[in-house]
Amino acid sequence: MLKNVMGLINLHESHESFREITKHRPLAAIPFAGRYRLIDFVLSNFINSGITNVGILSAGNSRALSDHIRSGKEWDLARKRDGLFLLPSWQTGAVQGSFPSDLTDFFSNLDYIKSSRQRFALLSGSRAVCNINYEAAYYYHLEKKADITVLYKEYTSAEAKSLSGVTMFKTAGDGRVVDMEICPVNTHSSKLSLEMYLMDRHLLVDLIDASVSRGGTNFARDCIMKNIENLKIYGFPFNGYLARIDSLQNYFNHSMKLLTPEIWQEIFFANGSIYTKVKDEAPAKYQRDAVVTSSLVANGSVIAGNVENSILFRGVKVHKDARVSNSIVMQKGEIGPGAVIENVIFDKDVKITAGKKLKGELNHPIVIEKGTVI
Amino acid sequence: MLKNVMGLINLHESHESFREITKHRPLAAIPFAGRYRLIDFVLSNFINSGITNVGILSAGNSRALSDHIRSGKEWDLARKRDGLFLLPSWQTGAVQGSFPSDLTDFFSNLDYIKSSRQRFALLSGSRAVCNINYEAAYYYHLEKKADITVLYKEYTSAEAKSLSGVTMFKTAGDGRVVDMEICPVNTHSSKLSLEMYLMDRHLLVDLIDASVSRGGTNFARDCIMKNIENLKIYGFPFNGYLARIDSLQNYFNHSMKLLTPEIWQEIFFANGSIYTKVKDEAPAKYQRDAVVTSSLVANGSVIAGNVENSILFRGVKVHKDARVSNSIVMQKGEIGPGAVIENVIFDKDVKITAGKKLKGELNHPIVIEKGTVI
Amino acid sequence: MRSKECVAMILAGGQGSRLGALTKKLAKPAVPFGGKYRIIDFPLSNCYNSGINTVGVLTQYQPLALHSYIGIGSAWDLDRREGGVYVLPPYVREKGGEWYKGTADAIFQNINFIEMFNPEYVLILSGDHIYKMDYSFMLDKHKASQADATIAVIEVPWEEASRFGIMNTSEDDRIIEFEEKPKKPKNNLASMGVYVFSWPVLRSYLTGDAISDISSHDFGKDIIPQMLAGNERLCAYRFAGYWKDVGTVESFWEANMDLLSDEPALDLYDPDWRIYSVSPTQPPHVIANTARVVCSMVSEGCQVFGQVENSVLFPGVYIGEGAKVKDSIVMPYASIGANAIVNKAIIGRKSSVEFGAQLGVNDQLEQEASRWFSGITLIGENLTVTSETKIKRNALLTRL
Amino acid sequence: MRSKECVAMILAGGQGSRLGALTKKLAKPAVPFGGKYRIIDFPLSNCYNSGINTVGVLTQYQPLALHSYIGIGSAWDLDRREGGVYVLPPYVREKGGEWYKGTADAIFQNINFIEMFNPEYVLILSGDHIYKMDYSFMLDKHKASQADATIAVIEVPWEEASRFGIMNTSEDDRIIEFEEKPKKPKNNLASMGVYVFSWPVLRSYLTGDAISDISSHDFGKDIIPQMLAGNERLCAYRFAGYWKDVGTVESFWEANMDLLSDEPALDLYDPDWRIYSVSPTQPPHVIANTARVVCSMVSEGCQVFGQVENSVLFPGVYIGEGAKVKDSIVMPYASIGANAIVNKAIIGRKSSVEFGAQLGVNDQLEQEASRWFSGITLIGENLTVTSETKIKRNALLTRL
Repeated sequence: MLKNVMGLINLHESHESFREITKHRPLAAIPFAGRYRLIDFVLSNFINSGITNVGILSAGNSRALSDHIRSGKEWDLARKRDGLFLLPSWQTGAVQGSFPSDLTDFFSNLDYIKSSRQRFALLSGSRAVCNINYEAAYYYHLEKKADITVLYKEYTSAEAKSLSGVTMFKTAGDGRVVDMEICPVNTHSSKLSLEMYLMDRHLLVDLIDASVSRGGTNFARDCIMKNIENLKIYGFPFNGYLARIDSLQNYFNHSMKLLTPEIWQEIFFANGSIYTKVKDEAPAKYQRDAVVTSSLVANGSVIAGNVENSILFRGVKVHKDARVSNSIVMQKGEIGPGAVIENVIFDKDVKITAGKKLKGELNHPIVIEKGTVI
Repeated sequence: MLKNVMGLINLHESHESFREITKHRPLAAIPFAGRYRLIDFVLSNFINSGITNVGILSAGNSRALSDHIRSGKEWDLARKRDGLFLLPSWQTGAVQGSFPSDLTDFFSNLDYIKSSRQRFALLSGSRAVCNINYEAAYYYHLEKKADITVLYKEYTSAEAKSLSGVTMFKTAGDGRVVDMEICPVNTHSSKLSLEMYLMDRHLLVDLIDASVSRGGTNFARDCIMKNIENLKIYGFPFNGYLARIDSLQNYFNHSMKLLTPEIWQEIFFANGSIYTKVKDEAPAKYQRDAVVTSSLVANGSVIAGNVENSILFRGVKVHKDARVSNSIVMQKGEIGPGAVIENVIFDKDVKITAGKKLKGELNHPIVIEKGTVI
Repeated sequence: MRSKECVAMILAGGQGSRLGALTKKLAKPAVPFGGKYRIIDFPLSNCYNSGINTVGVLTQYQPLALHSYIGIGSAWDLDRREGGVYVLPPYVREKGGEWYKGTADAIFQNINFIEMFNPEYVLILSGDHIYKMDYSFMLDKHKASQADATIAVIEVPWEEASRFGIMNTSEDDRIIEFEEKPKKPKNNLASMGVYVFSWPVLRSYLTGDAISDISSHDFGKDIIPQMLAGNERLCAYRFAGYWKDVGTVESFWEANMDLLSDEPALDLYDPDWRIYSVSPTQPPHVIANTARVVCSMVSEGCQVFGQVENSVLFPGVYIGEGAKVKDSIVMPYASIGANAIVNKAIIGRKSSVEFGAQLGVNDQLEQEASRWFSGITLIGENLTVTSETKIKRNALLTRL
Repeated sequence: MRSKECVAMILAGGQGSRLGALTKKLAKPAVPFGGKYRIIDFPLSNCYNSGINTVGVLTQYQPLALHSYIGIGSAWDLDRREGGVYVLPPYVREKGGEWYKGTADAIFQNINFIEMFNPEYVLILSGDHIYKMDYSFMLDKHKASQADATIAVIEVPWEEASRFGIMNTSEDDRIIEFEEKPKKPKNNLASMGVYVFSWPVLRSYLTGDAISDISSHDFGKDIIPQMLAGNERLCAYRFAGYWKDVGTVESFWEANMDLLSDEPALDLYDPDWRIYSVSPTQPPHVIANTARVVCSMVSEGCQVFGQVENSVLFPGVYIGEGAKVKDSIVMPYASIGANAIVNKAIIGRKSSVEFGAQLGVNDQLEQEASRWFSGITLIGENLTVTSETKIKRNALLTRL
């Protein structure tokens, strides 16, 4: 249990390629996997690893996020000492581009980092969704006497070519990071950074202070990449399943992958449970005429129609003779009698009335904005 | 118990005349009375009146405020349903002027107000410090079939002349508000608005919506004052002790008034206890050479020197032969051996070392900024 | 401690021995129900939804499971700084302690607890009934009719009336007579075991009853008749809606099946009256492409590869490919292997029915098992029905 | 329930009859101490500060006050979804229940509770000692020395050693002999009543001890000697610092007075090792211009108009103008009227010493009062010492 590590979740993550889904919320608050939001995964990984002091650099204000987090009770982080801190941000508007100006917010919350009691700090974003225990990385960090340990996922060079908007790096034989690229168009490396960094808390404070005073604005570039030669930065491999949610298409594809039993098993159970805000919904109800195959269904749903290859979030209603295929229906969505949707993403509270039809393409699903009635 | 009322705390309150005290924090987070922050009074009045759903319109981001509130546990407002909501704000920088642009934040949080379950909404700021139960005003509101009930404190016209930066109004014989002035230089009225408004929640939503769509920016002016003729607005008198904290001088004077036993008794006990964040400090310790008179002393303080007519917050240390007169020493302040302060306000974590002296004037106390070492 | 207008006391000590293997290690109120709940979730959620936030839960049989389930009451939003939920096992004095002698004795033994809150009214509830009820309306009626006690009643079919405690009332719903299981009922208004008392009145009757040697210290049998005899004002509060005492394996099974019709009498999906429960922290369930699920409730964390019809699956249940589960209740983390057949059965927590096994079929009995007479096959906790075993209807499999 | 490495069990059932009127309505661990605390705050805060967040509190005497004080454990940050603090009164089985026969029996009766968390180690604590200790260091030593049991010991003055349980150790701190109150002590290492056990070992000794007819079922008298006889590995963990058993009125009074020196041995102002307590929700206290306070601790909500010297004032205490309070402990919400004199006294909660009354003066005794032999005058809860009454030293005033 990493009692000596504090967690910092950096939500300055670009969300340009998410269309309507991020209109009302930051990336971290995107609903995922039927009942979660992206941030639940990193939060759960932190607490399952024994981290009990977690600060969230929130990159702007969002009621979606603060409502979701509330007191931190769901993650057992409503504490007197330590616990969960939603740190204020001076960011306004959406995070864009490859080099978000996150250092300003790091700097304005330096007090919090300074006054924390743990020796180490573990940083992470919210978009690298996986089920990981950080203990192995921690012991690797100690053993290597590293200044910074950064986690990565190894790809074949063919796979790596298809990635975009990511940070890649190369390591020497001993694991030391020797080259790093942020958002390359053509990458020369095969190690995808999970954007999770472990380091001494004092080093973090020094790096932020030094970078800001030299005009730095972006943490990854100015605190990490620029110090590849000065600091001992090591890479630690993560071998589990990674769902990196960096575009709408990716979001859709990774959602559908959850229907594979092995992936479902790994992402939800491999190293501990994933916690989220409890909604107290009754179990899902399958009515007399329900026909459901290859789907993920959350509590509170009531199904009388047909559902295949789809994800139904909490409280979704599928009426009689309705048909839902290859679609994601978020919380409280409703598919009216006889309505048909295919390759569609319904944001929260979307309703399609009786007999209506919507069809997108698998490589370009239609997104319907929150609260729409069709 | 006002179970059918939601509370809204509007922190768009001008704090131009507070000098260094509001540099790091909004008005609502100013430490007051030895262990509280201003917002504790309105929060406690709300819960003591039975209100369990409270939204805070936070007027910008402040770690001082969000740290203080945390989960709302201290006020028993860490709930699954209802509870305490720190609503996000799009305000940047300090609130200034007589007509703050609070309507933008009201409007962007309209969803929260709309989806609340209570029939009525009670609005308040944080700067009218008092100990009040709202039940009488509530029954008055029902009895009068009022659209809006606004609370006031009656002053003599001589007293009223000396007020500044306040909202005043006149009522007809039946209590109906007939004239209203916001920040008049010379007031013609004698009723000081406590800036506490009770109304139907749906009316509040309509007022906000209607005002914003007509270019309104300020709640008091555009939603209340402009509707004096259209709506039945009634005034309800508050007869208790009111400490309206609207300038540094006022803050200092009202702090000193707490040393009067009757006022101490009223402000802390009249209609219920005042809750705040618990710091788990030991009782105050008076050492062998302590000489303390006419002072308010919080837990965690250790006194070996002389203290008179002063307020010591939690964890203050007064060393031997030190002398503290007519001063306010906030949390963790330290007065070194032989040091002397008179007519001084120490913000948090201020330390004056051995033998140093600081003296202000009673009508212009010296303010020492947070964290200073002298 | 601030005083509270009304304190609720839930009688949750029942052993529920007619629930057989289901209550071997659990008090009746802790028995799982309806795909994710436990029976006590219903009165606890009713309390919270009715605005009553000070609740004593009186335990005695297997108190630890109930204590650890209720914890600090977070699930029902009853983790309060003042009030909240208190688990109250029988109190042991220096001279010893014993189980409550009856429902009235249970409250009598906890007079000190109740007095801590200085309430005007006390609401007495059973921990083993399934229903949704707004107690605040009942409390309002109690106040309006200036009653000393108000008893919730429900109309039962005349032919069943003799199984209940029947209230005979005057036209204004004042109770004039109470008959426990009358042979010839004059009325069909049955007591639901839900009482509002004005506390000072109840207190004095409890104190009087406690010293009686002949009393059985029961609300229905003793306190109510004594109050009638004492000319106190007792009123009936009529409740209309679903209400079920799940005291036997059959009624427990029926109450679960009642949830499965397309329009059940007990609506668990009403956002204004949620039934709260401890969340199991499980992901949404997966339905494979080989699965078929109809007329069923399926909870989080389940993996369904086979066929499920008219059944209730609790969290984390696994149904293998080709398996057929019908008219059954499958408790948390149980697994049904590939091609297994399960008919009208209750499968206990973490039990495993291995591939090809058949339960509730009218075929030969291959495994030693005691018998049950409801047509229901009941498998206890943590048991394994080995592959290809066949078990007839009415069997009961449990660990001794 | 996730498994926990170490579960702490606090023995809090003691009646503490030598504390006289202080424990008339309170178990000893619930007695107020040090101006805002209760005795049990010390072991609870030590647990929290040592990173142990699963704590069972074993109550029996007057359990309700303790239960309601501890509540859901918020004050010690022990209101957790998993683990947290559990109040455990003696368990009543169907055949009845009784008070714990001894400290070991108390743990034995709660084996099921402990097993719920599947711990490797169990930490056994007393609920009535005043000290600050990081149990995690003791646990580390227990693991490092591969002990079956580790017992915290403190050096006591040789002349007092015969009042304690004394550990005779080898050079590497291994315990070779345990003597309960030896007449001729061979050592001055006294057991503090703080034990770490490897749970499987303790479990087997508890089970063995439970069926013994001759055992008194006590850790010191039975379990430790049995383990020594069984050749288990028992180690001593040396503790240096303030530690006090507040078992009598004198030692209770002394322990309070110990806090009043300018540099007390027990530092309550250390921000890294706070003693947590339930906050009374009181404002800062006011010292009037007629007051004089030295060598004292004053808590929130007090109003001081008179003179206070070498005394401890709990929350909400009122000291009238001209009153003189010296060498005394004034419990919450007590009031001392104008010109009253209070010397070396303990004034109970909400009691009132009216104007001009004199306590602890060696003058004539005007009011009926039983006697006490410590030089301390003890006034119980909710009593009034009427105006101008004089009460001698050594008096005890309490309600029967």
